[in-house]
Amino acid sequence: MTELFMIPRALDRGTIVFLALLGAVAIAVPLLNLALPDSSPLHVPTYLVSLFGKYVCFALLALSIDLIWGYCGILSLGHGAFFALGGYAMGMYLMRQIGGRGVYGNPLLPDFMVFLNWKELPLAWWGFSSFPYAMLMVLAVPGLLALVFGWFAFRSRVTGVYFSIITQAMTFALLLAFFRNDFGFGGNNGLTDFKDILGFNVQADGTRAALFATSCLALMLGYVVCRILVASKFGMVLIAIRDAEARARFLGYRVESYKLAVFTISACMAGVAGALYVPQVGIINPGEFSPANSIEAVIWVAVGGRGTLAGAVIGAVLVNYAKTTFTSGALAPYWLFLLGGLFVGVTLWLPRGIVGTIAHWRAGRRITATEDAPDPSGAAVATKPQAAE
Amino acid sequence: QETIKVGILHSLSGTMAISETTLKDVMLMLIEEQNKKGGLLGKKLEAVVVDPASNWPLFAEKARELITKDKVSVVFGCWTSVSRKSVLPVFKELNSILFYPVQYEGEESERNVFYTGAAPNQQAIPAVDYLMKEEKVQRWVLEGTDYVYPRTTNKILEAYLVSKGVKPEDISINYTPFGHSDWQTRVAEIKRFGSAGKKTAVVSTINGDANVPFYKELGNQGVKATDIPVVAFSVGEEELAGVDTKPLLGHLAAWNYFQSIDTPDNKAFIEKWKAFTKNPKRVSNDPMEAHVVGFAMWVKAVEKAGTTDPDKVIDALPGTTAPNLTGGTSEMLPNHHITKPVFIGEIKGDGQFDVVWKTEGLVPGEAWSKYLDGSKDLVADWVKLKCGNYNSKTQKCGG
Amino acid sequence: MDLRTTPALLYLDAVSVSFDGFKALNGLSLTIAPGEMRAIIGPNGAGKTTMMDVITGKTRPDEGEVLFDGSHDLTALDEASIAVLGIGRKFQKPTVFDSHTVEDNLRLALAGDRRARTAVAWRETAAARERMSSILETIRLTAARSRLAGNLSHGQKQWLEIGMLLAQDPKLLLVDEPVAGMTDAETHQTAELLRTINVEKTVVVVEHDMTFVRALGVKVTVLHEGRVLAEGSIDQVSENERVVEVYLGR
Amino acid sequence: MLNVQSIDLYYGAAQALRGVSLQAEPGKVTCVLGRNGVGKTSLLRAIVGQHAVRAGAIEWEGSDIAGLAPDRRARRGIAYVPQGREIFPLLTVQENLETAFAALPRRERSIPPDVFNLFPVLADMLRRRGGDLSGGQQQQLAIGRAMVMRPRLLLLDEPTEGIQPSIIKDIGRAIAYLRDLGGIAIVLVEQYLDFARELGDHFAVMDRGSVVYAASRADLDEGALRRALAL
Amino acid sequence: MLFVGVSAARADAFDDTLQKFLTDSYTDTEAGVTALGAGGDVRAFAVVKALQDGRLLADPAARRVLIDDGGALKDAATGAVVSPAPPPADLKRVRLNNRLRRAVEAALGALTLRAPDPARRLDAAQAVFKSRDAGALPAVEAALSQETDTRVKSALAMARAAILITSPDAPEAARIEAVGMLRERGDQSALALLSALPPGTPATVQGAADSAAAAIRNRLQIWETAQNAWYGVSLGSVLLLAAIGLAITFGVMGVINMAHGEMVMLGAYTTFVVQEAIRQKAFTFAIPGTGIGFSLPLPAALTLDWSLPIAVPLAFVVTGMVGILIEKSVIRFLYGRPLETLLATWGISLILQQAVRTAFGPTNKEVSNPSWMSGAFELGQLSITYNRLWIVCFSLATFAMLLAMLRWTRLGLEMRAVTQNRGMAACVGIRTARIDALTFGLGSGIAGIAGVALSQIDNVSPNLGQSYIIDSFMVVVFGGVGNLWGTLVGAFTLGIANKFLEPFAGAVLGKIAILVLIILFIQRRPRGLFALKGRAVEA
Ligand SMILES: Nc1ncnc2c1ncn2[C@@H]1O[C@H](COP(=O)(O)OP(=O)(O)OP(=O)(O)O)[C@@H](O)[C@H]1O
Ligand SMILES: Nc1ncnc2c1ncn2[C@@H]1O[C@H](COP(=O)(O)OP(=O)(O)OP(=O)(O)O)[C@@H](O)[C@H]1O
Ligand SMILES: NC(N)=O
Ligand SMILES: [Mg+2]
Ligand SMILES: [Mg+2]
Repeated sequence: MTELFMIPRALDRGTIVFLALLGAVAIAVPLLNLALPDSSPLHVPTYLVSLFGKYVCFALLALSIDLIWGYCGILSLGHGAFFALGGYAMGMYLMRQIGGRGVYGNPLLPDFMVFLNWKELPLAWWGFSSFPYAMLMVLAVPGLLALVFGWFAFRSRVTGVYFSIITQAMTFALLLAFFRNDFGFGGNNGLTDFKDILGFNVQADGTRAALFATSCLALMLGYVVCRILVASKFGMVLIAIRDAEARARFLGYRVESYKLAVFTISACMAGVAGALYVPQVGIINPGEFSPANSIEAVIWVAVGGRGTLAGAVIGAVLVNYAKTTFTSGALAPYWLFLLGGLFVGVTLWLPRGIVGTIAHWRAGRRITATEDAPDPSGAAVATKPQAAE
Repeated sequence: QETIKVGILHSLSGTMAISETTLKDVMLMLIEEQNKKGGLLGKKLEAVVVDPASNWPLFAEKARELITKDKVSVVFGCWTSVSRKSVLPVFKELNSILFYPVQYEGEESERNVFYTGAAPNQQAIPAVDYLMKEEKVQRWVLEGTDYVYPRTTNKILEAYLVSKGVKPEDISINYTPFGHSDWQTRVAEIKRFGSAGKKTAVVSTINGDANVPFYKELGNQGVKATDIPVVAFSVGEEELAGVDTKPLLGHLAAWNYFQSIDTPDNKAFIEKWKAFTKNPKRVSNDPMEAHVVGFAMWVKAVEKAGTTDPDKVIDALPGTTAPNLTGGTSEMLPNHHITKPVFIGEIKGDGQFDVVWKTEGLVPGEAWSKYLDGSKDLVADWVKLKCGNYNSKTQKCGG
Repeated sequence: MDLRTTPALLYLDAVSVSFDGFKALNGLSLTIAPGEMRAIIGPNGAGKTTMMDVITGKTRPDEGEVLFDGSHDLTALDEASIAVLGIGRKFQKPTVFDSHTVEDNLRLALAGDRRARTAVAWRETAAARERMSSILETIRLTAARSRLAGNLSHGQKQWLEIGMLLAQDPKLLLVDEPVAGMTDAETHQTAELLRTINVEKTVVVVEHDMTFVRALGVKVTVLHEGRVLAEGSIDQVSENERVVEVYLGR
Repeated sequence: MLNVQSIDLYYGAAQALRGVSLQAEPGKVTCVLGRNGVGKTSLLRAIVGQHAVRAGAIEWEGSDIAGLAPDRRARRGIAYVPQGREIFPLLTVQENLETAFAALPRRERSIPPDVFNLFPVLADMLRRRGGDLSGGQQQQLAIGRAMVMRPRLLLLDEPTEGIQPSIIKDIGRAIAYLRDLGGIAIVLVEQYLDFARELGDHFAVMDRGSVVYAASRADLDEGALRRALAL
Repeated sequence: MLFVGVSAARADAFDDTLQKFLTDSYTDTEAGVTALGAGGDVRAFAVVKALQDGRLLADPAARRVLIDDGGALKDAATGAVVSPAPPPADLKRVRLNNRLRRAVEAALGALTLRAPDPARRLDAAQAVFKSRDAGALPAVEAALSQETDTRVKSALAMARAAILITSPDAPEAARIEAVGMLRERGDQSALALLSALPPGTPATVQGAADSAAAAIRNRLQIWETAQNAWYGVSLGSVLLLAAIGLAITFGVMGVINMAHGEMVMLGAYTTFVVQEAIRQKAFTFAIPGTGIGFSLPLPAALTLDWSLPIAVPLAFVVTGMVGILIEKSVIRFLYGRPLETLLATWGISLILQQAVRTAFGPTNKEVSNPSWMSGAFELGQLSITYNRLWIVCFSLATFAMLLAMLRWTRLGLEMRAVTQNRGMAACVGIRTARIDALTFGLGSGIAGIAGVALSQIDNVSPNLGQSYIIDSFMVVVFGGVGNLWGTLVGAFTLGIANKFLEPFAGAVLGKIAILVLIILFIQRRPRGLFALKGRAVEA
C-alpha cells in the first residue's frame, strides 16, 4: 500500500515476466538466425526474422492503441496514419541513402521524382539524409499531428464515435493525399527499393537481425512506458475519464489535457512502430493509411483483450500469425472465412479478449479487482458480497 | 518424387482479387497441362498458391516465403505496379525470377523480372496514333485513376501528343481516386470539353473498379463512340463482363490480345479455359495471354538451360520465343520485355471486341520511354551490357 | 450573518436558462454568504438541479450573472476550473467511476494537484491515506474499500459520492438530494455530517425530505418555476400558502 | 398471490440474496425495508426476471414463473417501477406511457385516465422527452407507466425517492387507491418509514440478503422493526 | 425488280457503289456509304440500314453484296433471295468502325428526310445536323419546303443552318442568319459549331459567331450551376441510400456494424440473380462444386424491365433474413458492449465477402439498366439521366417510409424503446429478443434494397460494400447519430458540397476537402449536424 504510485508498482511481476520473455526473444531469434547453420533444426531462417520483426512492430502499434482505447476509452480508427507517417519518415531517410544508386543514377532525386520530371528536392525532403533528423521526424510528425488534431478535437469535446469517425476521415484524407504523385512522396508506389540503413545493407542477415532486436527493444520500452503511465495516478485518471468523463471534470481534472497527452504519446509510439516496420518489409506506401488497416489494428487489440497491455501485444502477434498461415497453402482461398470466424469466435466466447478473459478468470479467484483487468463494459465483476463478511 | 515448384503470387482477396484471381486459375491450368505433357526436365510441376490479399507489403512477405520457404523456381504474379515494386527487392536479394503479366508504365528493367505485359509503346502510343489517323482526333482528354501507371502513361502521351503538334490547350488531364464511382461531373466535363468544335477523344487509364460506373455513366449520358470515342488501356473482356455494353458500341480498347481474335491457337485456348473453369461463359483477356506466353518462354528456357537454376534460366530467356495466341511469335528481348502485336478493338454488344486495327508485325517492348527526360538516354540490355539502365550518353551502367 | 457587510460567496443574479423555449430558470437570483448553509426546496422541475448545473459550469445560462467569491465569473469558466476554484458537487443521480475501487474513487477526489503533467510522478502522502480512512469510516464503506464502485448498491453509491465530495475539500458544497434512498437513521447522520462540515465550509443542499431540512435548521429557499418563491426559516416557508399549495401539499 | 420461496441470487460469485421468502396478496401492500445494499432491489429484480435466481421458486397466480423471461412476466400482470426510474430518455412522455401497451391485449390499449388524475404534470408534458424531465417528474412517469399495464402485481422500488412532499402524498394516495381497487398485490420497497407504515399491510425487513424480521400490520412491533432496521 | 430496267445508268452506278463493300477496307466502305447517301437510290436505304445493323455481307467470290434479312439472304442490288445460299464461310460481314458509323448515320439521315413517319424524319434531321454534310443540303431544302410537322420543320431548319454556317460558298447573309439560329438553340452542339468555323470565313460571320458563342457560354455557365446542384442531389441520394440502413443498425441500435456494406452488396447480388433468372427464363440454384441444385422455370413474359420491381422486395427479404440470422447468432450476445460489435461484425463482413466470392466468383457481375432507367432527358440545358432520377426518388421514398415506420407504428415505438433501455423494455412486456432481431433485420433489409439501387450505377462485385462503408459512417455521424433527419440532411449536404468542389478542385482534392470539412465541422458540432440535445441524451 505504501508504495502505491511508484515505478516499482509499474514493474509488477507480470510485467517483469513479460519483459523477460520479450528480451529472450530479442536475443534468441537473431542468435538462432546468425549463429546456427542453415541445416540446423533450430536455425531460424531470415525470412522468419523479418516476419517476426513485422509482428513486433504491429504489436507496438497495438500497444499504442490499447493505451488510449483500453485505458482512456478513446477509439481511434485512424491510428494507422501515425504508423504510416513514422514509416514515411524512415522511408524518406532510406530513400536518401540510395543516393546515386537509383535506376536513373540521379544522386539527389529519388527515381520517382526523376521520371516525373522534377528538378529539385521538395522542401519536405530536406534534412532526411541525416539519420538523427529523420529519427526526430519519426517522433515529431506523428506527435505533432496528434497534438494539433487532438487539441482541436478534445477541446471541442468530440468524443465516442464522433472522434472515431473523424480520425478515420483524417487517415482517409491522408491516404488520398499521399496517393497523389504531386504530393511528393512517391504516389501509390510509395517508397521502396531501399539499400542501406546507417551504412548497413538493409537486406543483409545481420541488419535484419539487428532490426529485429531493435524492434523488440522498442516494444519493451513502449511496454514499460505504458506500464508506468497506467500504474500511476495519470492512469487512474485515464480510467476515470473512460468511465465518467463529466464526473472527472467536476472533480477538477482537465480532461482534455490528459487525453491530449496520452493521445500524443500513443501517436509517437505508433510512429516508432512504423519507422521500424519500413526497413523490415521494404516498402511504405499510402496503403498503410487505409482506414481498413487502422480498423484491423483495433481488432488486434480487441482480440488480445482491451485494457490489458500484454493482450494488445498478444492479439497483434496472434492475428498476424494467423493471417500469415492462413494465406498460404491449401487454406489460401478460404482464409477470410477462418479469420472472420476467429473474430466472431473471440467476441462470443472470449468477450474480454484472450488475455482479458484469463485475467478476469484469475481475478475472480483472487476476489479483489486487479488494476490490469478493468472491466471495459462496466458490467459486473465477480466479487465477494459485502454483506457476507 | 521431386517436383519443380512454381509460385503463384496473385491476390485472391481484397480489391485486386477481381482481376488477379483469373490469373491464378490460368497458371493452374498451364501447369496442369504441362504436367500432362510429361512435366519439365522429367519432373512434375507443382503450383504453390499464396494470397497476398491486395496488400502491398504482404506481396513482399509472400514472395519471400515462396522463394525461401517453398523454394519455388519461378514466380508468376502481381498486377498493380506497386505490388511489383514491393516484391522487386526480394527477387533481387534472393535471386529468383518473376514473370509480370500486366501492361504497365515502363521505366524499369530488372535482371530478375520478365515483363510479358505491354510497355507504353506497345499500347498507349499505337492507340493514340490510331485515333489521330483513323478518327482525326485533335482534342484529347486523358482520364486516369490517380496512381503511377496512369500518371506516367499520361506524361508520356502528353509529350508524344505535343511532339505531334497537338496544342496544350487541346489536352485535358484529369485524375480520380481509386474506386471513384460518381462520374456525373467528369462525364459532363468531357462532353463540355468535346464541344469546342474539334474532334475529341478520351484516353482512359481508369483502373479497376472505377470503370464499370464510368461506362454506365457514359452510356446513360449518351456519350456515343461516334461523337467522343473512349479508348481504354485497362478495360478488357473481364471488366466489361460487369456492364451492359449495348450503349457502349464502338468505344475502344487497345491491347495485345482480344478474346475475339480468330486464330486456331486462340480458339483452342478458349475451349481449354472454359473446360478447365467448368464455366462456358468464362472470358479470356490480355494479361492471361501474357502468362500463357511467359510460361511457355520459361518452359523453353528451362529446357534449354537444362536446369531451373535462376542464373542459367535468366541467361537463357532472352531470345526465347513462344507463339502468342493471336498468330504471331513473341520473343523475349534482352531488355526482358517481349515483342507483341498491338490491336485496337471496338466494343461490341456482346461484351467482346471487334478488332478494327492492328500493327504490322510485332512491336518490341521498350523499357525506357523516349518521351521522358529522365529516361530518353537509358538502354536496357541484359545480354550484352548486362545492365537494365545503361546510359548511352555517359556510357555508364546505373542511370 | 449580515449580507450587506459580508461579500457573498456565491451570487446569482437574474439567471435564466431555457431549453427549446421552456424556461427552466427564469430570472433566478440568490446569494449565499461564506460559511452559510442553505437548504433549497421546491417542486419537482422547479430548476434546482439546473441551478447547480449553472453554478458548476455544466449549463451555460442564457442571461444573468453568476459570481463566486466576489470575483470569479462562473459563466466564463469550464467545469474543471470551477471545481479547482473550490466548488464541489454531489449529483442527484449518483455518478462514480465504475471500474475504480471505492478507495480509488476517493483517491481521485482528494484535494491536490490535478495537472496531467505531474500525475505520473504523483505519490500518496501518509496524511492523505489517513484522511481517506477517516472518510471511509464516515461513509461506512471501510469494508467495501477495495470493491469496484460499479458493483455498489444505489444507496452505497450515494454515500460514496458524499465521501468524494468530502475528499475534494471544497469551499462550497453543492449537495443534490443527499438522503434520497437512505433510512431514517442515516438521514439523521447525514444532517449531522452536513452540520459538521458547515463549521468550515459553505453548503447548499437540495432536498425534498422535510424532516431532514428541519433537522438542518437553516435558512430555506423555495424555488418554483425557475425563480425564488419564498425564503426564510423552515417554519416560515411551511406556512406560506403558495409553498403549501405547490410543494408541501395538504 | 405472489409467493417467493427461499430464493438465492448471485452477482457473479457474490451472493446478494440468501433464502429470501416473501408473500404478497391482492388488495394488500407488502413493504420491504432495509438499509442500503441489503438486497431489496435484488429481490424485486428477481421477481420481475431481470436477474435469474439460482435457487428457490417464485410462484405467481399458482405457477412458478422463476424461469420465465421478463416480458412474459409482464404479460402476466407484473409491473415494475424500478429504482432510478429507468424511463426511456428519448421517447416522449406519451410514448413512454404507450410502451406499456406491449403487455396488454390489443383492445385494452389505452392510457387509463387515473394516470393523469394522479399525476397531472404528465398530462402537461406529454410531448416532452422523458429524459428531459426533472427527477421527480420521471418518477411520476415511471409509476404512470406501470399503471398503464393494469397490473395485478405492482412492484415499487423506493418510489418516493426524490419526490416533492405533496406528490409523495399523491403517490401514497395512488398506492392506497390501487390497493383499494382490490385486485392488485403491491410490493413496496421503502426507506421512508413513515410512508411505509402508513400504507403497509405486511412488513419485511431485510439485512445482508435475508429477511430478518417479518410482521403484519396487526402484530407490528415498532421497536423490533426499528431494531431490525438499525442492525 | 421493277426499277432495274428504269435506268440502266443509275443501276450501274448503284452496282458500282456496291462493289466498294467487297474490299474489306474502311476507306472504300466509307466512300460507298457516302455515295449511297448522296445518290438517293431507293434501294440505298435497305443497304445502309443493313450495314448499320451488321447484316450486310460481302460475297467476294461472286462479287456481290448480300443483305441478311432474318436468315434469308437477299441480293442487295436486286432484292431477290439468293438460292442456293452460299456457304457461310465464303461470306464476310462488312465491318464498321466509328468513322464509318458516323458516315452511316449521315447517309441514313439524308435518305430518310422524307420518310412517312415524322419521328423518323426528326431523327434524320438531327442526324444531318450532326453530320453537317454539305451534300445533303438540297435534300434538306427540298424536305423543308414540304414539311408540315413543326418540330421536324424546326429541326430541318437547324440542320440547314448547320450546313450553311460551315459551307464557304453559302451567301454571307444566310450564314449570319444561321448564326442567329444556333445562338437561339444555345446548347453545346451549337457552341461546337460556332467555335469551329472553317478557315476563310468572312469577318462578319466570324464576328457574329464569336459573340453568339460567348453568349451561349455565359448561358451555359448558369445552367452548369444547376447541373452541379443536380449532380449533388443525385450523389446525395446515393449516400443516403448507402447510409440509411446504417442509420438503423448503428444510429438506432448502436451496433458498430462493419458488415453493413456487405448487406448492400448482397442486395446488389440479389438483383443480379433476378436478372440472370429473367435472362435464362429460369431460376437456377446450384451449390458450386457439389452438383446439388435445382432449376425453376419463370414465365417467359418477364422482361428485364421487371427485374427491379422484383428485386427490391426480394433483396429486402433476403438481406433482412441474413440480418436476422446475424442478430440471432452473434449480435444479441453483444448488447451493452458496442465496441465488441465492431470486432464481430468486421469478422462477419470478411466471411460474407469471401462467401460471395466463392459462390459467384471474384469478377464483376453484369446488372443492366431496365429500359425505363436508361438514357437521359433534357430539361433546358440540364441533362438528367433516368437512372439518377429514379434513384433520387427511390431514396427519398425509402427514407419517408422508414421515418413513418419508426414514428408512427407500434413496431417503431418498441424498436426505439428496446434500443434505449433493453432491460426496462422487457419489464413493460416488450419481446425484446424479437424486436432486436426485427430491428437489425430492418436495417439490413434497407441496406439490401439500397444495394438494388446501387447495382444500377456501380460494380456488382464482392468489394461493392467496402466502397460504401466509410462514406456511410461519415454520413451518419456527420448528420448526428440516432437522428434520421440528420442522415438525410447529412447525405445531401455532403453530396452537394462534393459536386460543387469537384469541378475546380478535381475529384481527389475535392474528396480530401470534404473530409477536412467534416473534421472541422465536428469540432463545431461535436455531436453532428442534428445533434440530440439536452439531458435526455446524457441520461
Ligand atoms: N435539456 C432539457 N430539455 C428540456 N427540458 C429540460 C431540460 N433540462 C431540464 N428541463 C426541464 O427543466 C425543469 C427543471 O429541471 P430540474 O432538473 O432543474 O428540476 P429540479 O428542481 O432539480 O427537480 P427535481 O426535484 O425533480 O430534481 C424541468 O421541468 C425539466 O423538465
Ligand atoms: N450489478 C451488480 N453487480 C455486483 N454486485 C451488485 C450489483 N448490484 C448490486 N450488487 C450488490 O448486491 C447487494 C444488494 O444490492 P441491492 O441493490 O439489492 O441493494 P438494496 O437493498 O436495493 O440497496 P439500496 O437501498 O442502496 O438500493 C449490494 O451489496 C450490492 O453491492
Ligand atoms: N501496371 C498497372 N496496370 O498497374
Ligand atoms: Mg433535481
Ligand atoms: Mg435498491
